[in-house]
Amino acid sequence: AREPKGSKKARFVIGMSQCNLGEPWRVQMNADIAAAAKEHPDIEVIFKDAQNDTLKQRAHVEELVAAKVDVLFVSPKEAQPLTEPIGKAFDAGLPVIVLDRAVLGERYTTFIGADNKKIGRAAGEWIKKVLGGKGKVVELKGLMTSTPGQDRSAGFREAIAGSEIEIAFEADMKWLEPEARKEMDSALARLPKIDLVYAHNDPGAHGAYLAARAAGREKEMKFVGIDALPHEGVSYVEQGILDATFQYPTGGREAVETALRILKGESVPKTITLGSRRFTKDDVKKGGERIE
Amino acid sequence: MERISKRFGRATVLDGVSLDLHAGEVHALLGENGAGKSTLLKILAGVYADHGGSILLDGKLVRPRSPAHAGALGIAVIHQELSLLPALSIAENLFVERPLGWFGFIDRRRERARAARILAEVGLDLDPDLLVERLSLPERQLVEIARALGRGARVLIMDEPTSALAGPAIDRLFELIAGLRARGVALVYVSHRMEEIERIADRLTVLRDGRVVGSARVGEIPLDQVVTWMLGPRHAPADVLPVSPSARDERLAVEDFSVDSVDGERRLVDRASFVVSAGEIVGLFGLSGAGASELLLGLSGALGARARARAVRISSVPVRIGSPREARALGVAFVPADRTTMGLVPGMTAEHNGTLVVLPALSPLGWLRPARERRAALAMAADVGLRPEALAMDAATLSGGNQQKVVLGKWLLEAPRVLLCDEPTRGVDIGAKAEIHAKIRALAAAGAAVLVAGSDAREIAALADHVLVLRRGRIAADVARAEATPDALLALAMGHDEARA
Amino acid sequence: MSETPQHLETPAPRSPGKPAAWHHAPLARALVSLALVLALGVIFPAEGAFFRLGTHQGALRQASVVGILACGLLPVILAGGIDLSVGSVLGLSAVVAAKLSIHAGEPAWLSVLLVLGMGAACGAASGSVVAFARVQPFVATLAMMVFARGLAKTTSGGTKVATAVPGPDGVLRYVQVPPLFRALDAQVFGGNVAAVTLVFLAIAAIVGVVCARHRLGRYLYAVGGNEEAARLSGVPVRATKILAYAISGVCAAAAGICQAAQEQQGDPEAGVTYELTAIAMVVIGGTSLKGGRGGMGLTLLGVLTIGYLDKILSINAVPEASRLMLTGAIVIVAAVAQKNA
Amino acid sequence: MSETPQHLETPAPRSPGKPAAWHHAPLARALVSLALVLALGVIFPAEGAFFRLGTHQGALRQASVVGILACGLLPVILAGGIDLSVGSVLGLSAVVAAKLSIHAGEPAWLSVLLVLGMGAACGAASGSVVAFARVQPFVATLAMMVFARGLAKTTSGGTKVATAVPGPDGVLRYVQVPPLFRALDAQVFGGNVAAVTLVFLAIAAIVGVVCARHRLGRYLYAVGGNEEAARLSGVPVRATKILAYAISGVCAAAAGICQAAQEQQGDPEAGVTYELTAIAMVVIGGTSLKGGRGGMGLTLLGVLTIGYLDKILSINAVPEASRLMLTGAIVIVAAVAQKNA
Ligand SMILES: Nc1ncnc2c1ncn2[C@@H]1O[C@H](COP(=O)(O)OP(=O)(O)OP(=O)(O)O)[C@@H](O)[C@H]1O
Ligand SMILES: Nc1ncnc2c1ncn2[C@@H]1O[C@H](COP(=O)(O)OP(=O)(O)OP(=O)(O)O)[C@@H](O)[C@H]1O
Ligand SMILES: [Mg+2]
Ligand SMILES: [Mg+2]
Repeated sequence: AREPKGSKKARFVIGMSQCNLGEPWRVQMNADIAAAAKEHPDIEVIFKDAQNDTLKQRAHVEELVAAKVDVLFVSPKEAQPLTEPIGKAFDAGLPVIVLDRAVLGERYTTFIGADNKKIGRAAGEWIKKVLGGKGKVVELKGLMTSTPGQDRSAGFREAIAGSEIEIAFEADMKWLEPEARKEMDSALARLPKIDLVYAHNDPGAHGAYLAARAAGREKEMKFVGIDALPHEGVSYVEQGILDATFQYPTGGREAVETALRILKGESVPKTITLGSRRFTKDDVKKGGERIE
Repeated sequence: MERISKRFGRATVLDGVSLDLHAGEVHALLGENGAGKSTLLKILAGVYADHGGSILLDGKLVRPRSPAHAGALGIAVIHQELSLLPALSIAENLFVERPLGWFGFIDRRRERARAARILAEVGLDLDPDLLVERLSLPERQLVEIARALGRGARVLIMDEPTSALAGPAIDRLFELIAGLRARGVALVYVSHRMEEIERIADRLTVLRDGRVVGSARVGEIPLDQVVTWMLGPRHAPADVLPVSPSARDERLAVEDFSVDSVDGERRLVDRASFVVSAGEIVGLFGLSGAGASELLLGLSGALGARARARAVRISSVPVRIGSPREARALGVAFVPADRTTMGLVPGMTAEHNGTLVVLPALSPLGWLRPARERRAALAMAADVGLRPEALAMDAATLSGGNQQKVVLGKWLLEAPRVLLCDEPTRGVDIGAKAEIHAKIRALAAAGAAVLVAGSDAREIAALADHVLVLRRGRIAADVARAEATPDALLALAMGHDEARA
Repeated sequence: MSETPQHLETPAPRSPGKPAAWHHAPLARALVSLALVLALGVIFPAEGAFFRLGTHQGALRQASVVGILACGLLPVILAGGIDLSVGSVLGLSAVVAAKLSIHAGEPAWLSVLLVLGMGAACGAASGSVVAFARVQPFVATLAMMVFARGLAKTTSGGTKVATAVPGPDGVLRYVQVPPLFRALDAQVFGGNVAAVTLVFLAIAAIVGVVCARHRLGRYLYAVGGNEEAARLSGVPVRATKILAYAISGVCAAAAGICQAAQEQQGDPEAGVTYELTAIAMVVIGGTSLKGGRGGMGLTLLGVLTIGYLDKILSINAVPEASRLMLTGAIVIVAAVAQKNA
Repeated sequence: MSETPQHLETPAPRSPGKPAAWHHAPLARALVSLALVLALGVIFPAEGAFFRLGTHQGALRQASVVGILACGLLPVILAGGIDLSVGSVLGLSAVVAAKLSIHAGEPAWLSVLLVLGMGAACGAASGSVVAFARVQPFVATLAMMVFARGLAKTTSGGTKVATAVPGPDGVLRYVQVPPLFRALDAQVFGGNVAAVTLVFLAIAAIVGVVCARHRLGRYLYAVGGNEEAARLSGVPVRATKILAYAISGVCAAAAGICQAAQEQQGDPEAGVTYELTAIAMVVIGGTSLKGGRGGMGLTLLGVLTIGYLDKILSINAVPEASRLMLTGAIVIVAAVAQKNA
């Protein structure tokens, strides 16, 4: 590989291209990677943040390849535009671990990610159960031009299809808490009775909760979010703000472990699908419950 | 032009004005400030398309809907508030709307050559590549004139073209006008300098409050009558002679004062030394480029470090004036010549413009006192002969002369210790001019030291106790009041070397 | 000073119309925009939601934070400048306010004072670069925008500063929402008005009075109208500019505290792109980005216009794509109608 | 905005003989900023990465798309306006270009022509609102910005327009990347220059020549310098403005095609916030947002300054928060250095 850098005795360098750090979930992914790498003194990680810009991320991938990293991690903003540069790196013999969002084709070493649709479906199933199969639901959606938003919506709708659950109000809150609070305000103005709020991320659910509380109606309904970051969703459940949150794992730790296996010469599966957990008031202390 | 009328909002500015222009004739348009002269001419020039009445050109009904359209009809204008573009060069300004070249691509070489020729015609010896913002006000006025002349118009409108020009430049302009007249161009000429009217106009029309009050051939009517037409029942107060200063203690003393050009290569003012006593009015006279304006600008602190002196003393106390603010704190007032770029804040009312200088005194704790402010503004209006109604108007919509009154008036409210004025009555009508002169004299009599610069040798001669004549940045002569006739001043200013302007 | 000169007694034959105080007409014009938007609400009341009091409370509350930014921007814009950093300073202030009052447990008055001081410092810094180094306001405040965002992320460690405080062992400890945040997030006057709306109105009143009735306000108009003429008239141009930006910074800090109070956390990403909305609020009423013209009345109408437009589209649950297109179209129609009213 | 009238302050040669082409001095000043940033690259070469050819190719390629936007903005800014819609028009154009060439399989020339025409129409629309209805450019183009983004989302159906084409039965069908996109995404001249960089340079050359050597360019400077004086001089002010915005629209459309080609898809979210960067590129060189002063040379230096700053921070893998703070600080230092050079 490459010369160790400075005083650090890092033998291996991992290059990590993150597509943006505006979202806490991605900050967490980087933090997970950093934490896992810290346990291995011979690993150093270089992080790059593409600020939500596909072309920038493409350049970052090329920069990391040019810097001769030993393993490349990419959490792509877009599948298609990054397929080619990732494929090129892979063809040149560099192990590439793709995180969270897949690229097209087969030219990468391993994909590690969770399934948004599955998680959305799990949320829908749970909601169906707690509402007894009927009720009025508000859906606060993530940016609907993004795949996670589309999948979390589609999975949810698949699960509640056929029940008497009605989506009485839906709006795109673009993953942002203030937007969620604003849209929830409108939902509250329109709907005299709301049974549950399903938000595509925890900040969205939290914003909805604050809106309902300001209207004095937070006891009337349940709040469900997705992501379950320790500082956000899980702590909201612990505080009794949210009723449930569904983990969308970052895969940061798994990525580092997989990288180590690759560096040791072991073979790794092409796809590692991460399991998810559900956290509710009852089980949050015990670390939630695994969902299938 | 027949029965032209024009309203701004609810105010009727022109009311059924008719005017005939004949080929080969100079038609003078007269009237006090705000009478509507510029507005009438702007209608002819296509600036305001929304007017009543009709315009006939060679017997055909026309309606200039834009300046470009008016230009195409053969109407060219020298605007009162100059319409040059400061960030463009002289050459670029001369051909701004119709650059020379092929298919819209500009041939700079050709433009430069043509520009040089046009400039020579008006007697301007300047590099056509100079940016207009680098020019002094008189130079800009000449460029504006050159531009209008270069358009080969059939109707040429001149709205106070000489308000900042001195003797030789005016002579040159009048020669050009005579040539145009001989070629059959119809000319409209606006000026507040009556002697100019006598010299070049064939006919005159007087406007008052937006109506024609009289029209006559020049020479067939005494000028007194014209002045009465202009001012109505109010008379021009006689220009009283200055009172001799009682105390002659030194108020402003300047030793070896110099101003560098921006590039530092030349001295625009070269080691000027002089003393102005309390109560004294000292004139500064020089041709364009002689440095009078720069001298005043420099003393006012506006030029910062470009102006330096061995010593400047006010009331015998050595001072350093680094900025206009410091100048104000020392009681030094400066009235710039160029009201649009340096004098007025457009968008603010005339009242607020007028009280800007004295605002700290009017708002002791920072909070404005509208009643006090109103009183101060009324006092200012009275000082300079501005109608009180005008105080509520946006300063940008005042007539040129009224704007000048505001620019001057705002400095007179605080009874400055040193008053520096550059062209204090540029474009002001003869009635108000006399009032302003009286006010300046009163300030001097109250103990101020006054320095007045200007292009009008008559005005300087009439106002000043003695006159410093500048030539190429140096004080060339100090002329006592008795000898300071306009002709003598001009002769001294031109010196032996051929004048630049 | 002197006696009334004779010519004043001349009867003024000019039509006696009232002097055209220019700011009256624009106010009426700006009302056209607001009326247009409200009419939309009446036409599409979203099953009566538009006629419920809560909707209007909500519209006001939501517009309040950005409205505070707009109030701060007004002096800067009047003086011919622009401040792109307000959104970031909001974010930074939210983080610092949360750190101080949630984590450090400082008393409310101290937190507020420190955060406002920091906002003033940010503004004064941009202002000084503009006034002394003569850097274009766009560039200077863009730099501050990026810098303050980075500082917000550094200060917060990249995550939200919330009531879940990580201990040294990594275990979360839950603390109370501080009284400052609770007070600002409350509804007052019998639950009829949000506290942040009151803060907004108070700030609007103060800034409005300063602009219209204080010497500084006059200087803002003078500097924005013609900087050189103002300088030659002895106006302290630099101080005026620096103060304008400092006011903007203080307002952004106040907005940051309100934002943190409403979210009950300090989000380093708070306020992203708010600057555009705030500038739009200021200028849509007719205040000119060229400086020297406009005022608080116009700004308030702008805040209401944009706030209500947002609310009406939201209660009607218009999908995102159509919402954007409608917003663009309505803004244009309102602006054109206002010009030709 | 901070510019004091040059008449009193800025050094510039007056002595006849020496041409007073004012833009020479500013060009030298703008070079100071770029030199400063490049010096940073030399000091922090990221283990030699800065001295590798690829880094510079990359810097140029990355700056190209936003650079094209900057080229289009120049005429608008010279004429005293601003165009906030360029990022959205880029996104809309990317979507339409992808629809046309991937889904509809139109030939390259037709797709390009249609998209450029659409861009021109968007620009001319904003321009007309500015010129005829006299709406402030900020408001008019903000409306267009929101509208075009909504239209992009509507056109694309909310998803990316990619080579995976959903059939009527919902099953994805994979099609080839169209030749247009492949050509624009290629490296030319022996792999040394990206095709998009060439497009950028070509557009810069054309717009630069128009601004400096064509009648329209002179009109732009005249209108931006003093609109009223320009009108009095017979300059066709409205047509000039509309053309300026149309040029901006065409450039945004061209940038959209390049973006789509590089992403091999049309993303309706493409170009969000690009307008800020593009405006910054134009003004950081010294072109004034007040209009009337500046030029293509300055703009190119601005593009390079910001492009390289980005690249240098990126190859050094500076973490997010510090990167933002550094960017802010360096921009200020560069701007101040440039003013005092
Ligand atoms: N845009 C405007 N809006 C409102 N009033 C205006 C506008 N332009 C001019 N006026 C008013 O019209 C009247 C006539 O002005 P005009 O400029 O024609 O006067 P003038 O005769 O040229 O005076 P001067 O000798 O001072 O140049 C003035 O009262 C002036 O204030
Ligand atoms: N900013 C400037 N940079 C360089 N030269 C200048 C500048 N301003 C004026 N000048 C030139 O300096 C010389 C002196 O100008 P100044 O304005 O003092 O002349 P003046 O004696 O007042 O004459 P007038 O005002 O009657 O033209 C002129 O040649 C003028 O063009
Ligand atoms: Mg006039
Ligand atoms: Mg002079």
